[in-house]
Amino acid sequence: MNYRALVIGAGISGMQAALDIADSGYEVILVEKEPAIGGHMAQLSETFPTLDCSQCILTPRTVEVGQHPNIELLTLSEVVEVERISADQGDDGEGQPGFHVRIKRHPRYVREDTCTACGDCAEVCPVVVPNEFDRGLAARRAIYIPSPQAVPAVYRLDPDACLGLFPLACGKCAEACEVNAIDYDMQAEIIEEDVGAIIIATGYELYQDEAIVAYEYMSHPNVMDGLEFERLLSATGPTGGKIIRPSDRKVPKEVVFIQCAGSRNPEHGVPYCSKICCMYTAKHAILYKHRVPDGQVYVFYMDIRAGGKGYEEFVNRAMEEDDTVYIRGRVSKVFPTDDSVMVWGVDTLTGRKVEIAADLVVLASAIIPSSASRQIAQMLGVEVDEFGFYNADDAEMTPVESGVPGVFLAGTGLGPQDIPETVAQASGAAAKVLSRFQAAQAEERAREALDTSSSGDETVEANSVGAAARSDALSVTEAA
Amino acid sequence: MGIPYFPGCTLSTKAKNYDRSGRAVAEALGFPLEELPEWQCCGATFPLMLDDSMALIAPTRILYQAQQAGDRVTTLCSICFNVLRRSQALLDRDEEMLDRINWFTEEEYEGDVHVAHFLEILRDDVGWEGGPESLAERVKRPLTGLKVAPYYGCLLLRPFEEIGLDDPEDPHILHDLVRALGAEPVDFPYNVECCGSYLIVKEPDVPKSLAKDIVVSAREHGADVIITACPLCQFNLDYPQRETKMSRAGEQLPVLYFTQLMAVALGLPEETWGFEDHYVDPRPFLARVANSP
Amino acid sequence: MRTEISVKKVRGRFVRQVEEISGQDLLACNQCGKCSAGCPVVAQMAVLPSQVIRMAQLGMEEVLETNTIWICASCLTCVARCPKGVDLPRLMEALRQISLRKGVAKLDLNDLPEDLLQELPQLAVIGGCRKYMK
Amino acid sequence: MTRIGVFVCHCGINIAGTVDVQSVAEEIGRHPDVAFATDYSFMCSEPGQQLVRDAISDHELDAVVVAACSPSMHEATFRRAASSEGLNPYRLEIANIREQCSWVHEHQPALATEKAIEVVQTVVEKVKRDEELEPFQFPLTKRAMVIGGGIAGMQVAQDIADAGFPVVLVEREDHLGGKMAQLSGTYLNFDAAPGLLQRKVDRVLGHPNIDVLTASEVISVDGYVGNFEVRVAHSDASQERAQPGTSGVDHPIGVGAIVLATGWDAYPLHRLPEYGGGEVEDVVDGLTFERMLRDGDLRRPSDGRRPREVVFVQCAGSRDPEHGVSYCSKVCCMVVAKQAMMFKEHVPEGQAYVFYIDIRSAGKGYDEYVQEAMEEQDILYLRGKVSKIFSDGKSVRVWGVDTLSNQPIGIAADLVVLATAMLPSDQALDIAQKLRVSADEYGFFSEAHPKLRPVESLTAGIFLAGAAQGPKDIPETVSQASGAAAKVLRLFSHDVMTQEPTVAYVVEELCSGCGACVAVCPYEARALDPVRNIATVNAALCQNCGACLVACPNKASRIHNWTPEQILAMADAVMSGTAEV
Repeated sequence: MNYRALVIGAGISGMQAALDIADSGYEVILVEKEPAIGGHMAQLSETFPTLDCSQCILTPRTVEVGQHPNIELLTLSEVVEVERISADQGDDGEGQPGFHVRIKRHPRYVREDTCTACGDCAEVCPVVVPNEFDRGLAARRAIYIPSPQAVPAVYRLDPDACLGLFPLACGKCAEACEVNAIDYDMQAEIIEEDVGAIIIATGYELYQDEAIVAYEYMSHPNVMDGLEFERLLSATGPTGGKIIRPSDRKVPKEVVFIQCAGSRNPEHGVPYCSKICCMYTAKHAILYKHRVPDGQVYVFYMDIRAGGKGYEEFVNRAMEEDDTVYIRGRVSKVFPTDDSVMVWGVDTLTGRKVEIAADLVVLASAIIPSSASRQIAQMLGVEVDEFGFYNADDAEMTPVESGVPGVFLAGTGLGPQDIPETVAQASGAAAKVLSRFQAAQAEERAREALDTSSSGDETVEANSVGAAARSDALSVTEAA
Repeated sequence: MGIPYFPGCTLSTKAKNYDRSGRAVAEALGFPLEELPEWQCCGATFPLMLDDSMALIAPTRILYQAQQAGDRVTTLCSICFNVLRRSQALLDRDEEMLDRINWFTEEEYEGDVHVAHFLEILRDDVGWEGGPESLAERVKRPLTGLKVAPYYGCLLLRPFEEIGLDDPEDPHILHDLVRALGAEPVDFPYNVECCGSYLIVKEPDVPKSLAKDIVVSAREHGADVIITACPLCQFNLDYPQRETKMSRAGEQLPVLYFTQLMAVALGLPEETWGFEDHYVDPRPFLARVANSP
Repeated sequence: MRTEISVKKVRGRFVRQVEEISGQDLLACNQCGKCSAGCPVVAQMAVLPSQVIRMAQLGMEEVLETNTIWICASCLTCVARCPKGVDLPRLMEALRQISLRKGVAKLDLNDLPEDLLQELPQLAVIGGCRKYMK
Repeated sequence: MTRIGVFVCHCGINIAGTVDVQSVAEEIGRHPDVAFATDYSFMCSEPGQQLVRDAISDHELDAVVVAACSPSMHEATFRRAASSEGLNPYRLEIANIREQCSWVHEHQPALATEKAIEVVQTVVEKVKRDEELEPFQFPLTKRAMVIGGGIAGMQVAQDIADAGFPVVLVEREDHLGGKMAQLSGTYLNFDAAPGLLQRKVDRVLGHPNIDVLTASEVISVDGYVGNFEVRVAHSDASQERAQPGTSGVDHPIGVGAIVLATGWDAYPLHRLPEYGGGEVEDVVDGLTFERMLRDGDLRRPSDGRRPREVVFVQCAGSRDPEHGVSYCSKVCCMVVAKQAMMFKEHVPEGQAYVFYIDIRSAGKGYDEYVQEAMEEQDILYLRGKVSKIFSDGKSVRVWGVDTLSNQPIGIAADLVVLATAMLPSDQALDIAQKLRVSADEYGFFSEAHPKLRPVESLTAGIFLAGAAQGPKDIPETVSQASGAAAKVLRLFSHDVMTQEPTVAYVVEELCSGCGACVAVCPYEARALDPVRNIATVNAALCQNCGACLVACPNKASRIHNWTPEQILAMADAVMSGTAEV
């Protein structure tokens, strides 16, 4: 067996799984389709329920991943083909098969080992397009780095936005680059690797369809989704953390949050609950009030789902300390007014229809699986549900096993879940890989050592060394 | 040794039988009630608004009057007890308020009179059973066979944080008393449900329907008699039985003050019982007990 | 009819008045309804006790028109069981006070049947006057 | 003569936007011990690191200061780079001029520059006096102990054992399976769950690498990560152990890692007096109802009648900071939906009612599951908390409310099931004390970081799994338990433990053996050598806190590379100001 693992997706769950495996001494190939790692967590302002700055707790991880000697990081890359390879010689009937994978690495047009991220290229680039990292709330150039803390800290040339590569139409960036890192002739390459296990951690996207189009999402600038609001809140975001509404850059004073925007809506959206919105909406309410103390927050909800350590207390804090008015009921209609938007909803507790003239509306849009999930699932023989979330073999008893030997699952690709659950689960998937590798290695060693000594000796030796080293501590114990 | 006593308005007028039986019982148990030389109405409701301290003046003045007499004061009426105990708790935690009231009244209430309900003195000073001086030992005429439904109502128990007399959901102080008197306490689910209180003056139908639920429940659980510690509960439970269909013989339940039951059990003279002031005459029910040796 | 909600209502004068007189944080209530479930006089109320808080949370002054605030007998069953420690009787009192201070009187002793008035314990009359009259 | 190199990072505009990095480099370059000073846009980038490496050889540097971000970010990065050029890594120090300077003095660039210079000067004084050190290494026992044999503990044990490492699984009861063994079924596997659990139990019992100690409890724990000593007592001596060879109470068991999977206990019924808890026979808790379902023939306790009207009350004790616990117990909404459906399976003509505040069915397929309970099984959900439950002799009266129709509700039920709160196991606090792990106010073990380190305790080598850390359902528990196993496997992938050498040590000639350091050490890293009568330091336990330095009357306690001389020199550098360099 090949004792290397492939991790698909370098969001928080893919990174966690990769680090757990790599720290245990095995090589990991970490494939990420975006130009930088960190996933959605890198976009968040602060995290519930402790309000830790997301970037601050994430960057050490991204740096660690970027520098780990056992992690080969392939950004702008996707797995295009996976071939099951038969078991090595000496395998038992069940087999410990490995995989032969082909990874397509898209050209960055900037050499990763040369670029110093000085930014001279972007300064001279004449093309301005919306910045995906800021969810379109700010602009970037055709050559850009997604965020200042991006890992790898390397610029990327966006071939779709660039004035023209073939034939070269502009070339200003290459002229500006002192270290000659820009290579317009860079081609996509296919990297072939053999691995012994695969973890799929492809994450989520936000729903952008019918159910929220009805709430004027996409048509009104002052209606945005949760990730956009995260960028507004973020100190490294387009406004430096200042809350202003897009239409006229005024500070919004009446802010309506609509939960279950697309979720729990089998007719027009998705039937499932997206699980994390209740908590991040409470967080948004709190953070908004910290920035706009004289503002008022309203939250339309169906059920407040605050199951988790300190979560209930966190929602209570949003209500009691930050005066968030929770309104139990759905919003029926959002429509533009002269000033901003009107929200028509209901308060099922008084039985009254309510209307709020909102300055800003934030939708807690449904979590949907990454668009690549079906294709990846098909490639690996993993089942997906009707929405494209991967199915575990048995969601209860084997929640991180895919049913395909050697293929494991982690994170929101399995279904909506929050960061701690994702991180624990990613470690869980890593455990399966480690068990698989270590068991196979032990077996190999046992076979090799068959002639001379028994495999048990090693353990005995380790233990006796341990016992000797404990004598200090032991004497303290006896005295106590 | 005597104990300073605040009777309150109702016990001086409409509920004289409560006052009389209470004094007789206390005397017999060796702690005669010493009525405060000067007192006025407590206000009958503990003020629940925070922006008006006028309503605290009356209870504070009573506490001041009690302070002249000793370090504690007792009441029989649950409502007076509630008002005084809560006022005391408030003044205890809010020194500023205490100063302000003292400034209004030009009296120096120092803020540490203990307000004890009569039941508390029975429980803590006399004791129910066991000791030679305990209540059970003083009983001359055990109420054997009598099934008594203790009705606690609201203000004797709530709010627990300030009253702290007994478990607000599952109280037992009156149960213990009944047991000490040789009778059998009847547990019934309505024993902490409200009687309707002062709604009697505005929506008389409300207490009437509540009384029905309470009395019927007690009867269904086999009670011969209901006891209470509150003159308003007593009235609200007793008065409607006069006119409703509950008044049919056999369906009525007399509503007594616990002190009346004690007076019987302790073998005190009949004039201390005060049974004549009831709408449902308790005498037939108690006849067999009272007449037993 | 839609009920208009805005910061002028939910953090408006009425809400602040209610919070100040009652000493309660209205938004601490998460509308579990336990108060309504246990209220002994709920049968006579046009809106539930929990709805009274709800209306107050939303700054709906028409809560003063409900009979609920006058039916409440301050028996304290609700606050004894409230999971969030919201003192609903104090809130009811605040609403009554706001009404009474506007000159609304809910009780005229002359309306009472003479026979009842003769029989009533003093504290019922005093309590009634305190709750229903300025 | 020391030859120090100083490298000042711009960190893009993060530092350079506020601090004049060139003048910091220039100023510090005048220090007599600084042989080379420069600035660069991103020191942590590969070219930046190369700059450091080149300078070490070109300028024969014997110490390096990198003025950049917090050492928690990149100290390891630069120390790696330095050692690749043969410099002892402990002769490289980070001066934090970002978090502690440029970020907090954004609006005072001139003062920030001045401060940055002083910060770098102090670190130059420190690094000048740094010793060359080597990390400590000590042996590692590659055996794990898992405390708690419920689904969490079994999963951890299995994952570690599958990787080939021995595991000792300690369970207080005389059987494995924990609370899951008491369930009639689960919401995902319904009545197949008990069979699946049994398979897992069999697998654990039959695993050659797992040593199961049932009816056993942990008596004491000593030692530290890699080398714990655990004493376990058998509460029932007749219990046969699955495997001979592991020591019991007489001989401590040596393990390198411990996983706490002590699970949960149900909130006691008697703490719910208004619900007739403990008083009314036909008011039962969820686990009792599970047992009734498992018995097959559903009968109510009081008179053995088949219950037709069953009321489920959620949040019994949960979400009640006034009387119960403030947190949400997370699993009850789904458990109740399952129980109501199972009830309907047993009693098809029956009716189930569920009182709730919020339906918290967040999880894959969960919301759909509750919808099914409502739509297919006609289970009536009523939004409101129940206020009072009592027996009227015949039935159990439930007083509730429906806040949506605004009606007070009364139900004469045959049986009431309370979804009582999940509390941590009653042994949790005791275990927390013995293992010196922290727990929250309720007794749930605290994780090292709520977001990113959810399965690690704050004590090295001790990990957390399952409901012992906080309420969670079986799927979450199982994946989290595997997560805890990964941490153990990661630890066991090394052959020795290494520890930073910057720990306390004793200058033996100065030590009088007074024991002051032993008394103050919070980590039990200090002891007295009874023969030589001097204090000793267990380097593996020392956390470098400095308490012993303060306590020692003879200045015999010191910490490597944090000596009083260094600290005073740093203080002098600050006090002397910028101009005097």
